[in-house]
Amino acid sequence: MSESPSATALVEAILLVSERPVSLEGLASAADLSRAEVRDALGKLGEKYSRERSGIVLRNVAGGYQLATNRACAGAVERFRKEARPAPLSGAAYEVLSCVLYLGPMTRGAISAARGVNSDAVVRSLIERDLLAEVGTDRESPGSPALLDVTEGFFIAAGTNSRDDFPPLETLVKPEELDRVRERVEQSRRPSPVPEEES
Amino acid sequence: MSESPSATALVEAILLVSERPVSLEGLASAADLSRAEVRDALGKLGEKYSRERSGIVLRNVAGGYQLATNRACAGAVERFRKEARPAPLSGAAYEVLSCVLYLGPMTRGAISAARGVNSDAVVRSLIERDLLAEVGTDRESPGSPALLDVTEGFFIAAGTNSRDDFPPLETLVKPEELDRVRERVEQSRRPSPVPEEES
Amino acid sequence: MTNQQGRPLHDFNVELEVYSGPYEWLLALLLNEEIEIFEVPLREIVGLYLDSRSMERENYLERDTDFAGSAAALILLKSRMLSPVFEAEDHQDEETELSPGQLVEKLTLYLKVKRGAEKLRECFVENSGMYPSAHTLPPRPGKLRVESKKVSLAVRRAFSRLVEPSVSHLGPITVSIQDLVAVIQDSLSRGPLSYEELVRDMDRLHSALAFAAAVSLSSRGEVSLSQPEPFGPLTLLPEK
Repeated sequence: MSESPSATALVEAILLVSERPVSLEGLASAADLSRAEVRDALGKLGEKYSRERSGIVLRNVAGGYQLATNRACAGAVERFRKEARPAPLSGAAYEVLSCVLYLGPMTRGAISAARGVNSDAVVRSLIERDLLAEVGTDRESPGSPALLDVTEGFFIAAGTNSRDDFPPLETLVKPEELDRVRERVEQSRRPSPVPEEES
Repeated sequence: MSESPSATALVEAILLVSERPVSLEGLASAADLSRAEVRDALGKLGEKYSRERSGIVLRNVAGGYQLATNRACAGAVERFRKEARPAPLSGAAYEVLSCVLYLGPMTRGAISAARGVNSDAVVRSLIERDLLAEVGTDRESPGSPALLDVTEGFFIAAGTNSRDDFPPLETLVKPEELDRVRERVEQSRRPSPVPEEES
Repeated sequence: MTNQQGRPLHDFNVELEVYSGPYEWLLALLLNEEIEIFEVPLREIVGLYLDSRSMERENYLERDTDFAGSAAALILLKSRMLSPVFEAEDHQDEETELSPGQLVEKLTLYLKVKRGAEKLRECFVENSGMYPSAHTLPPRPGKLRVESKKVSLAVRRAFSRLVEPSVSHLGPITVSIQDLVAVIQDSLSRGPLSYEELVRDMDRLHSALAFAAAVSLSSRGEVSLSQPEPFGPLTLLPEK
């Protein structure tokens, strides 16, 4: 390459040396390029590192850009590292993440209350996996419990940029389903035919 | 990409996740390819990552193959290194640091025992980030494992001068909790209670 | 990944005296105390599940795991109901008497969170197995920040976790499910065993654990439970 590398080459080189996603601004500043030039370079790199052909792909996650291995090559990568793929998350873990994603930042107590079961152990394992983090404290509550939020690692693992990439909470349940909730609640509130037992 | 990635893609993916040069044999074995196939793949990658056009180049060094940034991009790479905000520490990393800060110097085994979860990977990354260092060995424990302590870099990163600048442990944790932790740490130093197998 | 795989038990329906419909809904109603846990024969649910169980299913392991998890939660719920009132630390318990509107709201929110979780699972699965570059440069000295407050929080988190969850509300626990499993197994070697007989001299906690032990043995296929009518006498029969 001549002494003046192309914008694409500069962006590409920076992406290689960063494990984390790099923002458009970060790329522009390090490569000394305009944002438009960086965008153009990223477009070209998107072709060079396409999911269809390349073993390395360009991802746009957690508000930035990142080179990562194509998931079709995961087997070979894991064999090479002699590491198994991390165990998949449990159903409870996804529920806790969904809680925090949509309703957070929130305390452990609030998560447990929303789910109806104690979630402390799940929260602990999600902190360990760097998908949740303590981001402050809830000074209004007794004991100022820690507030939890999803992390950059969460958005990377989900392949998304931000909260906005998820469907709004309101759209997740169809009106018919809501009607069914109401119906069932009413049904279950009718006087029970079973005689009440002393307890 | 379909479920069966090309030989080139496999080799490319492995090279991304290895910082060090990988031998032809290493590539062949991880990618489950013949040496001839790997050689062919490397030929194609040599074109994709040519010094003339690409910001990432394929190097053949130290008896192996390695991806590296193109020298022509060194300026941008160094600027990025200066400007980049390092990845924030994970929750697990903070736990390990706080263990060592308050109970250290201590061995890897003692850290894992105090936290109740294997912490070796976290310790490794903290050593890489110069926040922990090996400062001696614990001669009393079987195998004389290394003792770890927080580094000067840790105090600089925390904006503090010494251990005394952190709140005393007693103000953070209940005495009975502390006793349990100490007991666990102590137990981890004793030879394993598991009966040894005859050989 | 399809939605169906995301919710292994989505097609498991139960037909009970007090409720008929999707199992998942039953759980939600129970958690919100809209259906009294005493009214739900866990034995029947286990039976229904075993009937619907098929190793042919692609996700049978996941189904089993999910079911075992939720069944264990039901047992816990039931045993909690049998023990003295647990004084929760949060203020949620003030709303023991939820109006139908509040209940619908609570259930709806939970359902949304659950659906959100299913979507998340799809995202995570689609994005698994992508590994970042290992060619990173170490950060420049002085760049790294350690927040002192987070160190303090981490101390609490790391050192408090070893403390067992408080069971003061349960009173002294002198017996485990395993103990009661052994007692039941021993009694069964002499023939069918009446649950009422078994728990006659036990306090509420022991009775709850005995019940959990019986359900556990039943789900392991070592015992069959017979209760001809709700609240009728419960008999444990050895499986041949």
